[in-house]
Amino acid sequence: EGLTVGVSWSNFQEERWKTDEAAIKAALDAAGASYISADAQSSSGKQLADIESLIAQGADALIILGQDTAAVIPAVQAAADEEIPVVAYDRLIEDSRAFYLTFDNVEVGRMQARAVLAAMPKGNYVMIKGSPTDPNADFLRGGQQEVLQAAVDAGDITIVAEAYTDGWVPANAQRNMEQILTAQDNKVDAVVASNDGTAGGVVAALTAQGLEGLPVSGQDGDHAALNRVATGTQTVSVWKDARELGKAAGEIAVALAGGKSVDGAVEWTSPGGTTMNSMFLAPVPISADNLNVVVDAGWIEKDALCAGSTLEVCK
Amino acid sequence: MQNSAKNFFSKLGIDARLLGMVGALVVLWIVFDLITGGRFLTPRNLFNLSVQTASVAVMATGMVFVIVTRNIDLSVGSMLGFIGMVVAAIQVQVLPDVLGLGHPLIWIIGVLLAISMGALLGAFQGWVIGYLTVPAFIVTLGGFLVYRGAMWWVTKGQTQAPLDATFRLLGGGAEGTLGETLSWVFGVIAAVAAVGIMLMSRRRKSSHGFTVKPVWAEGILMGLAGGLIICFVWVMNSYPIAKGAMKRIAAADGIELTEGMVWYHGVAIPVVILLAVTVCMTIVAQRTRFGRYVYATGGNPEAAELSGINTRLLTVKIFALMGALTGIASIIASARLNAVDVGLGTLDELRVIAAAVIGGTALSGGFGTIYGAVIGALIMQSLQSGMASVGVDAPLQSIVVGIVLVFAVWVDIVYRRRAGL
Amino acid sequence: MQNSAKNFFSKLGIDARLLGMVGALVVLWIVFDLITGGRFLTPRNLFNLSVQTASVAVMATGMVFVIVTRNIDLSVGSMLGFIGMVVAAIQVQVLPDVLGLGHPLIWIIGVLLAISMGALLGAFQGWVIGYLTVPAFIVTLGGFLVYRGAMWWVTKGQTQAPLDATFRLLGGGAEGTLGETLSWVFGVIAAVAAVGIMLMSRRRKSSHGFTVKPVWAEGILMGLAGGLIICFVWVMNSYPIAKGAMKRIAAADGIELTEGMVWYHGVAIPVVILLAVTVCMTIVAQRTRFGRYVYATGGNPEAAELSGINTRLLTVKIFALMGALTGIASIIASARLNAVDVGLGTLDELRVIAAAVIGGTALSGGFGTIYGAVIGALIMQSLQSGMASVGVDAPLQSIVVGIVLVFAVWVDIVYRRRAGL
Amino acid sequence: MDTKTPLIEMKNMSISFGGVRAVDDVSVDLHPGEVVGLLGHNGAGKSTLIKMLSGAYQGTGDIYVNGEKVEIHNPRDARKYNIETIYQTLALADNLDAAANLFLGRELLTPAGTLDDDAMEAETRKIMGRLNPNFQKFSSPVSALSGGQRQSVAIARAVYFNARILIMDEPTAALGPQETQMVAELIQQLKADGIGIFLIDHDVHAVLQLCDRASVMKNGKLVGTVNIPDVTDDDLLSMIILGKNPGEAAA
Amino acid sequence: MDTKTPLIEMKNMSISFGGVRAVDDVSVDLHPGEVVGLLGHNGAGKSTLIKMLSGAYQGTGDIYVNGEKVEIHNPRDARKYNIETIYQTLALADNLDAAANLFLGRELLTPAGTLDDDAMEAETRKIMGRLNPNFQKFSSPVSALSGGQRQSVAIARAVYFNARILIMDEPTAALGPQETQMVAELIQQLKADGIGIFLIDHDVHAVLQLCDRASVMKNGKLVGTVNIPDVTDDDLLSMIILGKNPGEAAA
Ligand SMILES: Nc1ncnc2c1ncn2[C@@H]1O[C@H](COP(=O)(O)OP(=O)(O)OP(=O)(O)O)[C@@H](O)[C@H]1O
Ligand SMILES: Nc1ncnc2c1ncn2[C@@H]1O[C@H](COP(=O)(O)OP(=O)(O)OP(=O)(O)O)[C@@H](O)[C@H]1O
Ligand SMILES: O[C@@H]1[C@@H](O)[C@H](O)OC[C@H]1O
Ligand SMILES: [Mg+2]
Ligand SMILES: [Mg+2]
Repeated sequence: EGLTVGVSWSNFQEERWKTDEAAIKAALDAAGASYISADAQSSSGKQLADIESLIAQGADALIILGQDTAAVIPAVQAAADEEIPVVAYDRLIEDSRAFYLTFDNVEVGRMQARAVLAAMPKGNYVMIKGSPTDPNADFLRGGQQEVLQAAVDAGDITIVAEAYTDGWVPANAQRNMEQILTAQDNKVDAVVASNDGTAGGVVAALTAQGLEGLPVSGQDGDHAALNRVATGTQTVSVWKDARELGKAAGEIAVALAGGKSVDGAVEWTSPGGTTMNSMFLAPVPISADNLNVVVDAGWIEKDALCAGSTLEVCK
Repeated sequence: MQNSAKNFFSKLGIDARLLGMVGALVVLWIVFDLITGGRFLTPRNLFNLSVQTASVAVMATGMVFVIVTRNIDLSVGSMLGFIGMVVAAIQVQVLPDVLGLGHPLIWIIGVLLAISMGALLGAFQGWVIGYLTVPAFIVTLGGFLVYRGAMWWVTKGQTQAPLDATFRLLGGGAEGTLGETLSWVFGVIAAVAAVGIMLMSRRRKSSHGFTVKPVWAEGILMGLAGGLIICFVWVMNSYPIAKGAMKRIAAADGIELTEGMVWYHGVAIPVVILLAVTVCMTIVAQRTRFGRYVYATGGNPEAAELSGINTRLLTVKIFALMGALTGIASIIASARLNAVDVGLGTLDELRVIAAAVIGGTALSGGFGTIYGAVIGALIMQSLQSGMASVGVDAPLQSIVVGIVLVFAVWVDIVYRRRAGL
Repeated sequence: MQNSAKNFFSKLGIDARLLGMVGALVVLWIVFDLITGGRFLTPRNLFNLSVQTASVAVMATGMVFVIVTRNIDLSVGSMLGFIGMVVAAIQVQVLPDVLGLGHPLIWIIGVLLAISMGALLGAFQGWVIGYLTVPAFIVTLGGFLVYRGAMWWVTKGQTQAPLDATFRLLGGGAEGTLGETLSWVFGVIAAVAAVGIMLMSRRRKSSHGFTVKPVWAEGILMGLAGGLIICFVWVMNSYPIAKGAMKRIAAADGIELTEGMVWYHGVAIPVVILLAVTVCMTIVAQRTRFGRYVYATGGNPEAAELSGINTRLLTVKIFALMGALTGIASIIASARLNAVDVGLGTLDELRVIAAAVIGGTALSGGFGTIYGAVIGALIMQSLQSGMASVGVDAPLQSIVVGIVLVFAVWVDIVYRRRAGL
Repeated sequence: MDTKTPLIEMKNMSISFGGVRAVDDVSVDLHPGEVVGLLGHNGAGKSTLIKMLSGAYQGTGDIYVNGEKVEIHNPRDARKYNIETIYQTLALADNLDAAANLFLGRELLTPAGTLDDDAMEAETRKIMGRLNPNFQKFSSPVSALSGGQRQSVAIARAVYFNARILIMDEPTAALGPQETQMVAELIQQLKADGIGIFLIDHDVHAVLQLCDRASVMKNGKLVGTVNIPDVTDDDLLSMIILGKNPGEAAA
Repeated sequence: MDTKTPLIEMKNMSISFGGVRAVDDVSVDLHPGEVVGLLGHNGAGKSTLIKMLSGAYQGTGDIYVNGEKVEIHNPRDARKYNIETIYQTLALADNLDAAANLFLGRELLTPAGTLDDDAMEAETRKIMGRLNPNFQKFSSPVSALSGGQRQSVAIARAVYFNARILIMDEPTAALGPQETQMVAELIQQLKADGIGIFLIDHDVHAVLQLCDRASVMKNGKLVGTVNIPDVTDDDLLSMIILGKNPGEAAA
């Protein structure tokens, strides 16, 4: 019906976003809508300018991956002024006019901690957090704490060290982990790392000490990380099937632009007290037991997953 | 033909560099307009562009002085973020409790705090550079790291929002403009002032018996200056305010909206701020002792010192000025976002430096103009917004910006060499 | 007292700056050792530190030449990332299909590709700087943007891992060292060579009838040089390989592990690379025409050109060298992480510049030493790792690094002024 | 002349660079309307000595202006006492034009407090017309001037502002014969106006012609000061080259 | 002298800066063992003319070396033809010592191909000993030298390397009387060795004493070239100042 949907990305740094984009495009194609986009390169200011420009280009609906939950509100305002619906994609936008579509980041944190805790119910834990400038880092950390709290209180586990990872850069995670291992004399039993990139840095540091194989978490289903899961150096990568999220986003945007309501939408109140329409997709923790999920879903080629692995799925 | 055109422009006394930059800008605009099927050169997009440029352009005017004196300031982006965070935190967490939400003093305190914080931080950096003689590159690289870290500490990384309603107007948006009538008033006054200044300078020159431009040339110039200003106001005044926003404004002001009613934006407040800064900085650069000393010091620091200029104190002043302008830019940037997050200002130092350099400021010191830097900022922003409109992928955008930057400076260098400068 | 110490050192002919830097490093180490309760000055941590420093230090030696000739290279971090990504992608996606997984040619091709890509990209930047005379700041700022963008395109942002097993050794780790015996061999050869060179230079000097240092001074110096090398090897040789890693290695090499067996790391391969680079670059700087021309051009570019030095070509060579070293650094960084993600090398340009400058390279050109840059990198890395050990949060770390950077340069400036340099 | 208080007295001036004494315990003085030549081989310390007076270097020793002890820490202090200097390196801002250089640090202002460029250019035309009639490049930056043209600008700058004490460090080194002659005339005229001048010049004949007294330095030390009417050019040369004082010290 | 092929012929040389002709259709020549003076007021175009020969500037016109037309695009080309230049601005690398500057671009190497700093220092001591016996600062960077000391280094550099054509742009401007005398002797000796010298000097007496011919420029144009034995100092001065050719052109 000739609708145009504008997508504003916060950045393309992480591996996953290209997949999200493809899924959104496919959903829009299927609905006969066209896709325009812009990338804010991690800057809230640029994101606002991007959205202004998307509106100027005649977008009928917007999908926004917010760089920052609050700083993106003027953009929602501008869209509302033009009576254009907004989908808050993956990250929360604290504005009741937006439709919130996400994998719950706190839940991701919980899943990470759960998998690690299952693999190592007692011992010394290290928490490798995300970028201090990304609010998701603290959401994740919060979810992780929820799960670990009981074990901490029971004295089963001790969090011996934690560190932010500047810019989510794996090399920084590696250096931090090396220093922590030195300080703890290698007396570390598990590492809760907040995404796959940082997990890669952690595993490199562990390998140098022959500690590869300790429980390590991650998220995003990065191919390299899935391969680590297959070869036993990473315990879990919480997989947020970006294709599902993207598909849903495309469909919801088209529906909202057409003034229709969204099936399966629920009313949800954010921690900040904003009530908004929302939809949550379930992330899937991928571990050695369910690697077939990612292969079956066509997320990764078996070759890439299995390089160097002796697991059953790989035979 | 070519020669006579050259002759024409040289009679007009228009700097060929200015001409070249404006030419580049126009070409850029036309290209984007063609690619986007006429969506680029609309009042709406030009309005957006003007607002988007404001924050960086304000800082770029200060960066001209910094670079002219052979210094550099890598800290402006971080400083912008830090100031923004402090001012926002005070606005959100402290002042409403003390003064009451929406108290008219809040925005005034915010503005004064931003500017004075900037001036102070800048002055301190300038002191380390001028008096302790640590190179500006190092001092401001240090500042870059310190402010970014400090910004996080102010609120432990928490985004501060929403800002005071009046403060927010300084960032533009549907409410943050002069409105139609005031915009016309502003335009007419500015046009008359521009023509008046040109007339006065002509009179003074001829009173010293120097040759002046032919009357026709002066006439064309005056017409151009006045015309451009009026034209700009006219474009801004033909961008209607969106329905939703009209409802909001009408509700807030208690006005009854009727069916066919249309309001127009007019000139955005951040743009008015930018223009005021540009005029002031131009006067400082060209017509004051301070400005003269800036250029002299850039040309030959030792000679300036031996001529009795206190180049150390001058450095402090230049960086304090840069800081104050960063404070102003911080106000615009945060007000526009109605929030301050820890990423505010990221990479702005590069945008600001690039704007100044594309605008013809020489990194080797001694040369640079304020209007050049502003046009440089406009070119950079047009390029970015244009590519966003066209839907160029971000990594490709950064490649294009990188190439254009180098190319623009190269063209400038070739031009200068030809002109024997 | 003070005077006689001064006299002692001046007789030794040790540069007081070097002394100062080493002093600062030692103080830093001791402080961190005290705070961490003796965990900082352990063979293990010193081994880590040496490996963590390697990549940045390799680039810092090249940055000395760049800065000495009054240029700057802001692109090294992005270039490191870009090269790393290309080499990793080829290693992960192309070569195993062509040659077979783990083929011995893979790492060789990877290494050659990294170095030659770096040299080529660097040479191109150098050509734009030298021949098109666009300032290095702009060209490399453009490069910074372009490489970061291009890096993303190589794999559309996908992290490349794991790397070739042999290639990985170049990044250190339990396997990537010389091992005990080879480390001793390396140490003895290096110590003998150092003493030999000092002897030869003494002989040459006296054959021209110049005054040489007193025999006792020369003796102390030789003892120091040889002793330090042996001492370093000894420390690296007292860091045992962790049990788990021993098992892995034993399994891979088909060795039977017995109960009380202990293996030691020895000198890490990236550190051997760094030392080789340092020695080569020092020779280039001090004993070759190329090095002489670098310093001459830095002192007075016009004079160098008028003396028949092809300063343009020289610029191309300097940036090509910087690029090749960036290629080497990229190998170390990616091999060490055993992966390349789009964030690799982020902010490395600042670390590298800071290392060179802390190491005494003057941004105004003409002065700088290779060993200074390496020690500068070690100081920066000690600071960062030390803070990470102590558990300082990242934002506070950046504040401390910013302050220390400015402070270190300031101390250097005060020192130089005192010494009348 | 010796009975009046001198315009300038420099007593026991010394300065070292990295351990080497560039100027070593030198005392000289200067009276109103007097030209004192400073002579010496290359590297004797002449420029360094006068830079301590002009505020460019800080050494030790006492400086008296009109009999009063003064502290000169920087060029601004020197200007306060109306000490003007023509530096051997000229010290011009290469990117500015002749007028801006001439008035640097002492710009003419309009009543509104802004720069009066037109007035400055008009004045510059007048002054340069007297000093170097060939000079026409008023709107070029001084980087586009020849060595001699630059020197003319530097001279004009020093003499325009009612200096009471003028320091000239090889002012005619780059000047052509005609321009040199004009500077000689200028010196005579300034002398007549009661200005005291330190003149550094390698040309012994010029010194004999223009100076009242001459101080000779060698290796940073003062060889001696002589009254010009009492010496021949050979006397001066032997002082410069051999460092021998003919015994006719005047001060 | 005129019968042999000249060492250098520059024909119809011109160059402009931003529209202004700094050198306008000037032709000069130089024979082996000959010293040709270049005279003219400040800004006449002398330095600019010789910079076209030394490769620092590119102008128009033809240059012949030993009768063969050559292209000189940069200082390296000039060195190829054994043209050495002492620039008015000296062109020294301030951060290097005298020896490094003297051998800059032509370093002595050890058999292993590395710099032989010791040999270079030893040579430098010899050369400077002849040119400026007072000079002792061998291990300081030249930035720490006085104006005249720097000039000595620049002169030493130009004459040490078997130049066949030597260009000297005001070589003695900053030199003391003794050092100036030594340069004069040096010129005589180089002349005797068959080297051709272009000498720019403002001192008409020095020109009369040292040169065989003199070419005078005014406002970028050649006024004329005269044989020194045929003219008086007044003739030269009137050529310089008034731009009048006495009619005795030699070339
Ligand atoms: N790089 C340049 N750019 C512009 N103009 C220049 C440049 N170099 C020289 N000129 C101009 O060319 C003319 C000739 O200058 P040149 O230096 O050759 O004079 P000169 O005869 O050597 O004078 P002097 O005796 O003062 O050294 C002058 O008018 C000068 O202003
Ligand atoms: N900034 C400096 N640093 C170190 N040494 C210096 C410095 N300035 C001058 N000198 C040294 O001080 C001594 C005196 O130099 P000065 O310039 O005063 O000599 P001068 O008498 O003016 O010589 P000239 O006739 O060559 O100009 C010289 O040996 C010189 O090397
Ligand atoms: O998926 C993660 C995203 O949620 C976070 O914001 O940035 C890092 C990514 O790995
Ligand atoms: Mg001197
Ligand atoms: Mg000249």
